[in-house]
Amino acid sequence: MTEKIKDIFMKISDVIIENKKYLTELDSAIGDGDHGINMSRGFKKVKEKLSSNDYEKNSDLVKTVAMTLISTVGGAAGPLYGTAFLNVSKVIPEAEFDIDAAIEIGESAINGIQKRGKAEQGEKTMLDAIMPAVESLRESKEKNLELKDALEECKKAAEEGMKATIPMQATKGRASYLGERSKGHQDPGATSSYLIIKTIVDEINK
Amino acid sequence: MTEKIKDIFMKISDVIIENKKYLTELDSAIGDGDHGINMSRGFKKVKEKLSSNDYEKNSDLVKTVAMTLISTVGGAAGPLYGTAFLNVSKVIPEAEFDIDAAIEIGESAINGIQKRGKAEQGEKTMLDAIMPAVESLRESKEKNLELKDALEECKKAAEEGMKATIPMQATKGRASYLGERSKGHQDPGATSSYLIIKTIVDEINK
Amino acid sequence: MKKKLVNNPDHVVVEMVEGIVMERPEKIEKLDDFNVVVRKDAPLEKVALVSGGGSGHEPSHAGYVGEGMLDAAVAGDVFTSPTPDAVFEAIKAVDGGQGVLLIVKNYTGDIMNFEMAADMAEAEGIEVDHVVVNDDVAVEDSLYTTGRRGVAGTVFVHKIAGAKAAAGGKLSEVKSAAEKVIANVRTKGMALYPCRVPSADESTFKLEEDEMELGIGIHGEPGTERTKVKKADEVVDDLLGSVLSDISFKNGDEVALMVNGMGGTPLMELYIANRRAHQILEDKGIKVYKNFVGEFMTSLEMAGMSITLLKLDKELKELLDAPTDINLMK
Amino acid sequence: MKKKLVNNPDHVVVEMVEGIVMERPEKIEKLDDFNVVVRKDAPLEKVALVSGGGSGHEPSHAGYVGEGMLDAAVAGDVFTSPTPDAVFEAIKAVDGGQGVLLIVKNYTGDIMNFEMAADMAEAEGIEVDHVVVNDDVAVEDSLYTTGRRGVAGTVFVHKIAGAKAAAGGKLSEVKSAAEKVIANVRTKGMALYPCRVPSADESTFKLEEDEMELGIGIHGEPGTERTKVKKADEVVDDLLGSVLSDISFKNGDEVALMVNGMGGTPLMELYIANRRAHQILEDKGIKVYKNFVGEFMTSLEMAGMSITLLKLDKELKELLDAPTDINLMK
Ligand SMILES: Nc1ncnc2c1ncn2[C@@H]1O[C@H](COP(=O)(O)OP(=O)(O)O)[C@@H](O)[C@H]1O
Ligand SMILES: Nc1ncnc2c1ncn2[C@@H]1O[C@H](COP(=O)(O)OP(=O)(O)O)[C@@H](O)[C@H]1O
Ligand SMILES: [Mg+2]
Ligand SMILES: [Mg+2]
Ligand SMILES: [Mg+2]
Ligand SMILES: [Mg+2]
Repeated sequence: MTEKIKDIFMKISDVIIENKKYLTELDSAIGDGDHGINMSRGFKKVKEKLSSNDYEKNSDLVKTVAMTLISTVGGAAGPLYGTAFLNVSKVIPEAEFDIDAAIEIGESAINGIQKRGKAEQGEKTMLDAIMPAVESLRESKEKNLELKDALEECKKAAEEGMKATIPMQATKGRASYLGERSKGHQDPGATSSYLIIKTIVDEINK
Repeated sequence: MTEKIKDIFMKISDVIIENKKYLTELDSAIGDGDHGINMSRGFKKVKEKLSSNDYEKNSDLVKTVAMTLISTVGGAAGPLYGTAFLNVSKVIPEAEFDIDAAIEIGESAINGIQKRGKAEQGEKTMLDAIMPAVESLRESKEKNLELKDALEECKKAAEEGMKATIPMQATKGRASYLGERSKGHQDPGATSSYLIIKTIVDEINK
Repeated sequence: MKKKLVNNPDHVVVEMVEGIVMERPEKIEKLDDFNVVVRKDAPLEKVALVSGGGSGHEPSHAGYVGEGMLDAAVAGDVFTSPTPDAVFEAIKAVDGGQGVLLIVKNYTGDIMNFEMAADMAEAEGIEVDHVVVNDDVAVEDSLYTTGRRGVAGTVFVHKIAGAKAAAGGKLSEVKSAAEKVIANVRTKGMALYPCRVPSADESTFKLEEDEMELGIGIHGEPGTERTKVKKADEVVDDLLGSVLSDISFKNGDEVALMVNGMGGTPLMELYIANRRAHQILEDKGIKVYKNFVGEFMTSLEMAGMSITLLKLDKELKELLDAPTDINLMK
Repeated sequence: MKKKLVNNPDHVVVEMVEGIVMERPEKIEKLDDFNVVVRKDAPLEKVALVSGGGSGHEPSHAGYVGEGMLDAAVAGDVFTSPTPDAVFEAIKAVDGGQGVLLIVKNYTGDIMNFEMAADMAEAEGIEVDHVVVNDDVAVEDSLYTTGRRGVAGTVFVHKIAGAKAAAGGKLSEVKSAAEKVIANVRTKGMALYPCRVPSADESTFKLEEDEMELGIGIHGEPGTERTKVKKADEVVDDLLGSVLSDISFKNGDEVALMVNGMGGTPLMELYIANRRAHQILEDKGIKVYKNFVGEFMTSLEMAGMSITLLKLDKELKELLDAPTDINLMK
């Protein structure tokens, strides 16, 4: 299964690198215009690391991703995504993957982000894409949906969450310096989070 | 006669102040863009001084002009014009004014400028307007021209001298730093000298 | 796209750090593989001070590494906080067993990265504490922001905490001194022209030829208010006015006054501003104990300035006057 | 028309000088009615040093008035040499009976105005001598120019002649030390962006968005060569190359290296240039004895830099290291 996980992270890296300019533009409007630059610097390094190493365990691979992001991204996104993946590395199953695993992964990521950033939903951050996505997984579990369908629902929820950041006023991160002026712009971190969730879902379901 | 001399210097001051921008632009092309600023600062002060004082002797009045320029113009033009007028103050007649007096005034001015600046004709400086003007006076004297006509000729010679600086390569002053690139521009100091000579002539002949 | 004297935009930080170390090779050195500048004689038997942040604020922070100020400075990418591993390396390099104080400017990224480094260091048994500088009065400190930014006032924290550490203060004492500065220092900045990050094509904001921006930060981010360009004295009235109304001053108080250029401002303009600042303070009976005019915390080539007041007491005066290697803060 | 932080363009110099004196009121003062900054403890029983020139080059020259450097600095209008009466007042204020040395940059205007002041002082029985600094290698020193300009190298003359005077040197000895510096110091400058004189509407020259100017002076005057913008390392290769080919250096020689910002250049770029300068000198076996990176002789907000080398011997090293009040030159 590590091969599959590796493929997913290689794909995530490509998507982030492709969206460097887009993410940077979003960050220019309400931040300091470096989110795409920071993220693609980090995921370039992730690609490099993953291509030149073999991993026996999923946990080792994800931990490598986390440590690489922590040591190359910088800014706010580096510690947030880094800690998220570090937490994920502790719960990712080595063998089969089911909706319970998906929920546990999502929750551990959220815990990591909240531990570092102390934000809640609604503050115009990456959490506004991630938290609805994980909530949707829990609902799908209650409804006994197929994993495939649950993941599609999860992706949709992430996208809606990302879009819901547009009217929000930021109260965390650099965008909060703008006060009211932060309204009307989509949050760059919520956007990169959506792109990551979307890629994971598409890779698993393809 | 001091009233007349005073009028002439008031008029010179006005002309220099009016041409502040023009002289500065010329100096921007081949110098440091301050000739008009410096000269009009000095002549503003000259106006102030002359309006608030009465002078019994021409020499006192011209000496005041000289000292005022020395202590307010700065740069290259301050000491040059200052010393020129200081020399002039020593030879200016108190009573009648004829072509001999005009020549002596011109020569004393040139001596002052050369004592300070050690330049010759053809180096693209104020001397290139003044020296031909004085030379023309000497020629007019030989030709026994009327003073009025001699002064008109003098003015013409100054103008031609000023224009003749355009193709010259500067070898004195700031413009010399430009080497070949100083060619094609009219010298600001030659231009202010022409304006002064022109004003003197127009005032006397009017 | 504004012209710059650089080689490759991706290498500006490492090349700059190398150039900084070459200026004072007998005093400071660069850690291999990290954009970290440390005192050559570190670790010392005293509390060590580590600061840092995004690059582009030079001389902050590497310029303050030396006797009586910082022991290490960590340089992140331009306007991007450094990563925890770099901060961790800095901590390890300067820790002399008496503990390490991290001086962090109040940005989400900086705080998180420095905190992670502190966690890593603590895991290795190093005693680490940190202070957060938030002197920018332009940003409202409320529930609805991440609080005030850390700007030029940070340099006073470096100086005073550095002096306390050099005098043999314990980690808790050095931290208290730093916090006393933080409680008493306020800054506000403005810009006439923005700056361009070397790897970006354009500057992060634009100003018309008759506009200026008040309440600016140090990351090329837009400020809080855009107005027509005013006279220098009026600009100082605004900046110093905001600073003075944020913290209570009374007749007879003594202050350190910093008139800080943002990188592209000629000294002439800073001194014209300095003159006005003195006039205002004199009117209020506030005494300028020490005055710093120049570039201390810049924003690349941004044209503009910030004004900082640090309210002093006996202890702060002594520490401000304490000897240091760093000429800028003598 | 470039924005500026000023009040009235006609008052920039006097307001600036007032602001400068307010920064160090215990050390320096302004003469009434003149833009002259003098040491507060002047006249002293030693040879006095007076320099000056047009304004716009801050910290030159008022920033160098202090123990171990200048006794007085005369500030002319922006980029315009001061008038003889102001220089004369400065001479009178600092003459302590041991004679006065004038340090003049090689511009027609400066030389004439300082010479006239010297004449006035001599007429009052004050012993005055002068030296002319001409370190700018961009200008050919030939019959067809007024000779090389005096630029950033002047600061080394201030430092070394100042140290000699402080050590009790006689006027002739102080002059010899100054002349030794002048014989051994060379500079070349460049600009990416020009500057605007406050009282002028436009900058004195224009550059396209892909052009730079080499061989620039410090008065906003155009340089000797216009080229496409190059990488920082290539620019340094050109500047330092011209300097190195103008004066003979051999393996083992020691130098003071100054990387001087023109006013609008971020420190980041100066340090990137400093790195390259060190590489070149190391390749040639020339040792950097002392390195100065920052703003020493500016041209308002011009963006660009100059590189200065001063070839040192034992005497010059000692005088360069001698104590001074002036933090910039410590
Ligand atoms: N406290 C926080 N919790 C969660 N996410 C945050 C927090 N602060 C900022 N972010 C996210 O980080 C993104 C900005 O990342 P980035 O631009 O890389 O860092 P920086 O703001 O340091 O330049 C924001 O768009 C937001 O989604
Ligand atoms: N040595 C000299 N002899 C005569 N005139 C000179 C000399 N040097 C400069 N000038 C004149 O001075 C003018 C420049 O004056 P100005 O701009 O006021 O001074 P600065 O060059 O110091 O800025 C030149 O255009 C030239 O005519
Ligand atoms: Mg950002
Ligand atoms: Mg001029
Ligand atoms: Mg950032
Ligand atoms: Mg001039």
